[in-house]
Amino acid sequence: MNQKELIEYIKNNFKGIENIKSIDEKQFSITVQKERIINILSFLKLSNFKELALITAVDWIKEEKIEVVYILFSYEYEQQLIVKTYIDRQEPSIESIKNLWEIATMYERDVHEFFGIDFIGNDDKRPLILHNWKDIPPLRKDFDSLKYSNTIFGKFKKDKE
Amino acid sequence: MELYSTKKLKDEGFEQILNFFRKKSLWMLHYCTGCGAVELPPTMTSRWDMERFGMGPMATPRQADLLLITGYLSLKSLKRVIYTYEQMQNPKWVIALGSCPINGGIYYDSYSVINRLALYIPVDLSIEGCMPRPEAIIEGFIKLMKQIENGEAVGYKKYQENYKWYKQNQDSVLKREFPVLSGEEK
Amino acid sequence: MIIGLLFYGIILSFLALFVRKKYNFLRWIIFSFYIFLTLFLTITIGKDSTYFETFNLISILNFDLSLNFRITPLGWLFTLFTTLLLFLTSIFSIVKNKNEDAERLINFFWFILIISNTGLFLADDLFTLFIFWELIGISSYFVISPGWVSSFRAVNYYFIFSIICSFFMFSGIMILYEGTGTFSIQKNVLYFISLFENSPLNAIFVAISLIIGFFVKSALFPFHIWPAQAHAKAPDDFSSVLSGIIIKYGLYRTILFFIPLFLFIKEYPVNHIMVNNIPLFSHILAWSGAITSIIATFLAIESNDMKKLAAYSTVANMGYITTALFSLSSFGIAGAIFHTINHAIFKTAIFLSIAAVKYRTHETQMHKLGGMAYKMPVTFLTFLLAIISAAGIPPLNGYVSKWMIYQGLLSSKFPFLTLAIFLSSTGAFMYLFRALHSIFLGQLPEKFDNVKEVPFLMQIPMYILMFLMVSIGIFPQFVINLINSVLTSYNISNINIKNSMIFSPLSGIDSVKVFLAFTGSFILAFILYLIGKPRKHVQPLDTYTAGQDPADFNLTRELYHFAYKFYGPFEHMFDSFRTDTKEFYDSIERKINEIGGYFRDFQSGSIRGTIYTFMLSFVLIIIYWWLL
Amino acid sequence: MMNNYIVRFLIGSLTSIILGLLYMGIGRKFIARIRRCYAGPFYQSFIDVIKLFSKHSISHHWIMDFGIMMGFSGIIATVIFLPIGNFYVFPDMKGNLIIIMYFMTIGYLGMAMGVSASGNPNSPIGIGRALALMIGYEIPFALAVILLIFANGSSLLYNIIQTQQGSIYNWNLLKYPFAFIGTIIALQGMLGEQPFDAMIAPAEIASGPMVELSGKFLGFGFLQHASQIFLETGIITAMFLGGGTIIGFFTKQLFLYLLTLSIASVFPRFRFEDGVKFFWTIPTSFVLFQLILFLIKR
Amino acid sequence: MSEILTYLGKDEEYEVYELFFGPNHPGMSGNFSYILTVDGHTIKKVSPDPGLLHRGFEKLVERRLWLQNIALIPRICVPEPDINEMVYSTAIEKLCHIDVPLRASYIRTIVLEMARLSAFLFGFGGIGGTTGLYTASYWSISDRDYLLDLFEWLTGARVYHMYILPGGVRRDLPNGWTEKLKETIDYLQKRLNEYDRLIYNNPLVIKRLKGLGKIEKELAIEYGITGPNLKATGVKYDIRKMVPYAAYDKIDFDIPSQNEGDGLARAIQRREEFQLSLDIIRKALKDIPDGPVRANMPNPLKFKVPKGEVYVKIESARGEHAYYIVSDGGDKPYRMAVRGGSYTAGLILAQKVLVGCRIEDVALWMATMDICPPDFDR
Repeated sequence: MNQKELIEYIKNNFKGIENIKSIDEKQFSITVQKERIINILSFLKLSNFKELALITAVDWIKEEKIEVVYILFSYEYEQQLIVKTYIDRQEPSIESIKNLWEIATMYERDVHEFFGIDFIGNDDKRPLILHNWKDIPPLRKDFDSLKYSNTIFGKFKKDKE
Repeated sequence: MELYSTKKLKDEGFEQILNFFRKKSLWMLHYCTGCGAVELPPTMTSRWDMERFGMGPMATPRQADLLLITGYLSLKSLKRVIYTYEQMQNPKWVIALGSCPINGGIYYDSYSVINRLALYIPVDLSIEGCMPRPEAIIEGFIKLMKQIENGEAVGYKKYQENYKWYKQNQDSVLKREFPVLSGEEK
Repeated sequence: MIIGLLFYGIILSFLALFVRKKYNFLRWIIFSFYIFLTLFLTITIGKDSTYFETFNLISILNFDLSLNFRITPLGWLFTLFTTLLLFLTSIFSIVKNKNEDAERLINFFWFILIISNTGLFLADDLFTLFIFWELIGISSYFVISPGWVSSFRAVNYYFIFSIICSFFMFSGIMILYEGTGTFSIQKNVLYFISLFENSPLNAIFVAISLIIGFFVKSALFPFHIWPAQAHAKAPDDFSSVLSGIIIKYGLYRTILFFIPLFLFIKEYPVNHIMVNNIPLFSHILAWSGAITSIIATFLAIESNDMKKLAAYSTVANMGYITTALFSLSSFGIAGAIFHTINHAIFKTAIFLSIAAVKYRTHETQMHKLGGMAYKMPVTFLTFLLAIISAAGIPPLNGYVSKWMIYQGLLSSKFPFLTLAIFLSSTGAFMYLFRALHSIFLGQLPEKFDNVKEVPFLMQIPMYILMFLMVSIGIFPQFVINLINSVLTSYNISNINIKNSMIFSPLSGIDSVKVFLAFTGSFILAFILYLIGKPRKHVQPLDTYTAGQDPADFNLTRELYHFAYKFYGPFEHMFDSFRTDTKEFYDSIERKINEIGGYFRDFQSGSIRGTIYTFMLSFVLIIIYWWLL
Repeated sequence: MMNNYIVRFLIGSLTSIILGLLYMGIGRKFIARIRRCYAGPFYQSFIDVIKLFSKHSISHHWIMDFGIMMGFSGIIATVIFLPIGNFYVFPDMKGNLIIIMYFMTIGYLGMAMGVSASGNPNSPIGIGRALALMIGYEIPFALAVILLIFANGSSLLYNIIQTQQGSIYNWNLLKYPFAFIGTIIALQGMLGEQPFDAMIAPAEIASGPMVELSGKFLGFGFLQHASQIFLETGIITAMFLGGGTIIGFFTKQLFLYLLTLSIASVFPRFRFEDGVKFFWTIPTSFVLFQLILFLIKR
Repeated sequence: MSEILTYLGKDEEYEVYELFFGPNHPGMSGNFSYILTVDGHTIKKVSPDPGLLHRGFEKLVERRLWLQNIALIPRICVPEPDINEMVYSTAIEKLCHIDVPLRASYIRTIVLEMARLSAFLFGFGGIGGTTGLYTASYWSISDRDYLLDLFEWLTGARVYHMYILPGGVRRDLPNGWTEKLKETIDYLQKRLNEYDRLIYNNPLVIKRLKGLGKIEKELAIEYGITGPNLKATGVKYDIRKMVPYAAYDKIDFDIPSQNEGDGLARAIQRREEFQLSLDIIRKALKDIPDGPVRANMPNPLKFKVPKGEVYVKIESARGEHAYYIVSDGGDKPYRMAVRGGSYTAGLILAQKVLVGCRIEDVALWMATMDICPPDFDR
């Protein structure tokens, strides 16, 4: 199946896709409702999109939304697929997909740490990367890295030696 | 805040003689704290052959004399570095490689990377560059050896002398209890 | 005098029965006193005396049944060291058993055992020997199993083996008696030798029935499993007696019967199959010792229970001793006897220190312990010296005897036996170090933070044992001179010893110089230690954790102690072999259980059942004798 | 008399330490050439040791201090029984092989005890591996020892050396070549060089037993290793290469050590149980073959 | 789920102990840590503790101009930095629809393959260093320096080159560089035989690597394992071939693959890919056309990228190295997510595969998997 056929196939077999868009000849993206995310991902996994390459998020601060992105890949069709969904920014939460892909546990833990997204069903919320983090998650757009750095590390401007 | 003591701490007398042996047998800790570590294997192996100066990598902090901070230090690493440094035995020295431990370098605005290492542990020598070439590293080592011979490389004594000051600085970044940006200032 | 001592002992033991439980320690003080008396008498009589005593039990017609005692150099030597060790153990037990709610009857049996010990070694005739032998068998049975179920299975092993052993021994003795008409050991041994010339078939039967008892009692392959079961379950202080002394009885008897026999055959090898200048039978026995030592070594490496480990170590040592003994060279025999004594000393030390640890922690699984040395330094030192001695490392006592064993084996050209001993000796180092590390070193678990050193009275035997190990190691001549007199009594050429210098056909060692070499080196090390910059004491968890702060990971000391499966992959090398052996023993166990089942039907009370079984077998033996 | 012994003792122990350190330095230069570099001066090991003794150190318990001193003194005490050229510390015990084999273990025991007391699990893992490997290489080595004792009728190294005097054809190396091969492989294990360096394997257990040693304790470890090199190469020199006078003896020792290093530099390490298996198969069968040959011939 | 897989019962707690494998551990490549729960010599549970190299790249790039970031991103992956520049540049080119001159594509190919070679040489050294075959690491790391010298000549830096820019490469190949490269390639080809003798034909290396951390094909795909590690399990997938970038579609080459999926297969796979890289460089040098090396680009300070998002991946020595880049049409990236080649292998697969392995296998497993902590610490 080439990309066109594949898009047709997905459109025909899965209801509730908001938007499907080709990025280049080997890559396309799907936008779905938050509630449909597990359905679409399990559907895609069954349709040979076996590799979960990445889970990440984008903080759209103006739209007051956080976009959760799942990047899949199929070795059969050699197609990269970006599955997107939008969730509320104030209380971000989404269903965990750790039962679909075991590796999602770690990705979700990672995204939870950096965006504060609550993955329902994934209880592993121990900090993974950051040390003693008390502020808002660092990859949120309203987090000012330079100010943070100056406040905490730049306190001792004067050379004491 | 405790004041930083600037007492004169030069090695004298018999220690000077021992320093001759110390400088000729610097064992560094095998710890890659940052990206500068990628230039250490060439320095250690055949081309630059650090062993000519009696230097060699050592497995644990107990055995090592020299702690190399190879580049930037994230906060999480800083904690490990301090723990490691305290496990090392006197006399011990610290060399900071690259620009990042001096002022944060390219990561000056990163929320995770410390800007100035000398606030947390005493640095005997900094080798600038991003990243320092093996020649620069060896040059730095030779400089440190000279300092040791002259009894000037006394960072570990400074650390003992100003332990409270260092500890305060360390705690202020490692053990904060409030958010940095919106939280209450201490 | 000996009879008086025995009577006195019996009276004391009955007296002890009436001591109230509250004054339990009093009983042990009486014991200690009694043993001390025995020791004192043994020393005063002296090894060279031709002391003889007889006590007539019954005399019907011309059939005299009397208890005869005679001091022989071998018996005296064995009495000396066993009594000494019993004395030390009993001192240890005074405190240890203070709060033990052991039955009075068990103490009684223990006392019987102590009395029989003297009787056994000083017995002059087979009847006396057998009487005391059985007394020891029964009393130790009751001591090992003081009424609780967990040790019952273990003790069954021991007891079944004992019965088998007695059965054969008795039949052997009876055949000899038939020939000589007397129970006197000397005459019977001579008859035994001549029997080999006259009717070899009969002689071989006697030999087998006498030797099987030795195999069982001394836990030689394939009977090497019972000590691990019995020792592990026996009371801790009794384990040391079991391991240090009781296991030696078989050896004593074997020396009594077989060494003269084999030496005779060695001298006049006509009509006998000889291998490497020693009789084939002796050669087989030596090999069984070697095999035992190897198998027991590997079993010890695997065991995780410290008492089991020590028990297997005992078996392995019995293996060396057997091998050395049946190499039939003067160094071999002397080394075997010397090692018997040394083994008794260091094994008592090992078991006493284990008992001390268990007294404080109530734990025998090694991986659950750790760091005891920091809390119990005296116990640790005892154990350390004992394992140095056990591994045959200079300058402690174990090495002199092991060296003599090697000289014996090498001088009579046994390459593979020597190799087997080398292998098991290195293996001994492996498992002993493992025990040292797991129990005494490494990290001290939090739950044992309040452990203290054992009371001083318990430390006294440890000090004495340490002193013995060191002093025999430096001045072995005192023991070797005693052994020389044993050798003389068997017409074996003596060990050439001049002061502390022992000369063997291959080389010579001077143990004082060996000690001095070590001391000198230690002084050198100490000087260097003083020259170096001072050291700082740090907390146990302030170790190399690859830079991670242990507090971040809730690391407890318990979780930082490596002791379980210490040699895991090494043990896995023998997996296939192990499963085969296990199946073999499981099938034997099933058989034994089956047989035991019949007797259980025969009598409901299980302990009594076994005793009746024993009586039945006794009757059977007598019938068998009549039929013969 | 006593003074005489003290002087002899010092000569023996110091020679072993100094020469051992020298061999280490030369060995480092040698191995560096294989790796296409230069390494430090040949006296580097001396500097290292002095530096280590000039450093502060930590100890977790007095047992650690005691054990490490005991380890060092064990090896030194063993060296005392070794012929150093034709010099013997104790003229009436000229290199008793069995004493040497047993005395060596006290060095291991002391070291093992000391590092176990540090409470770091890496140390006992390393020690466990070392002991398991020990039971491996002891077999071929013990067989070779047995062979030579049989052949010479004496367990003194002195006598073994004496029978090899005269010409190179008298050397046991030529008389018992297979035994020599087996023993050389065992030497590889005794010195703890690759492929049998599982006990210190830095990449696995962070230098194993040495993990908690600092300052003078590591210095002791260094000295112990130096004497061990001297001791073990010395034993094999005496056993197979005909001993020799001072210079010859030392040259042969150095040759053996460099041989070991050159083998070490082209092999990775065995897992320790594989190492044991290897010892029990290939070197053992070499020596066993020689022994059987000898027994048949006799 | 991996937590459940390796759950330890209460009664087992006495039998295990913890071992800290890293960060300052000689067997650890980089600043990373595994906390091993070990039963005897066998690992029962592995918990990774990453983050020690975290610099917050994903935040930092949002604060810098599109082209400024070129200086920052090579630092994401230290042993093979060029891939970052390549991914980033490709992403920008895709978003802006810039056509890269053919010569620039070829130069990129050469540079990337050189970077791969140097990463593989590091890998050889890794196998040497973790198994105690130090000679191998001495040799391979000094051989790597020949490549670094060429890089220095070409770009002015040994490690961080910042050579591949959006629209092409920074400068043309200097005079004489190509000849020197050919010489170096021939030299490395010759050395490869030595490495074969020292490492790949060494019976002990084979003994250690055989059966080490075996990964099945399905598991590898499920766990997102890519690159040489995936090819070693038998999946013949290479991004250079299937989703070509740079000039790979113009060069003819075959993808090697193994079937066993164990440590030995991975090591041999890397050795084969080393050979492949040498061949690709040779072919690229033969075919390289003349022409400009950079497309016309606007002023970097005013450079804006149209709105859109793209996921760009390339084949690194450790597998799929990819960025997910989102642009809101501004002068700075709006969001950049990094997917390092060894993220899944180091953080997730390790928890599964290392259970049941031995302590001595951890470092070697990491060396054969080529786990690079900056990949997942970012």
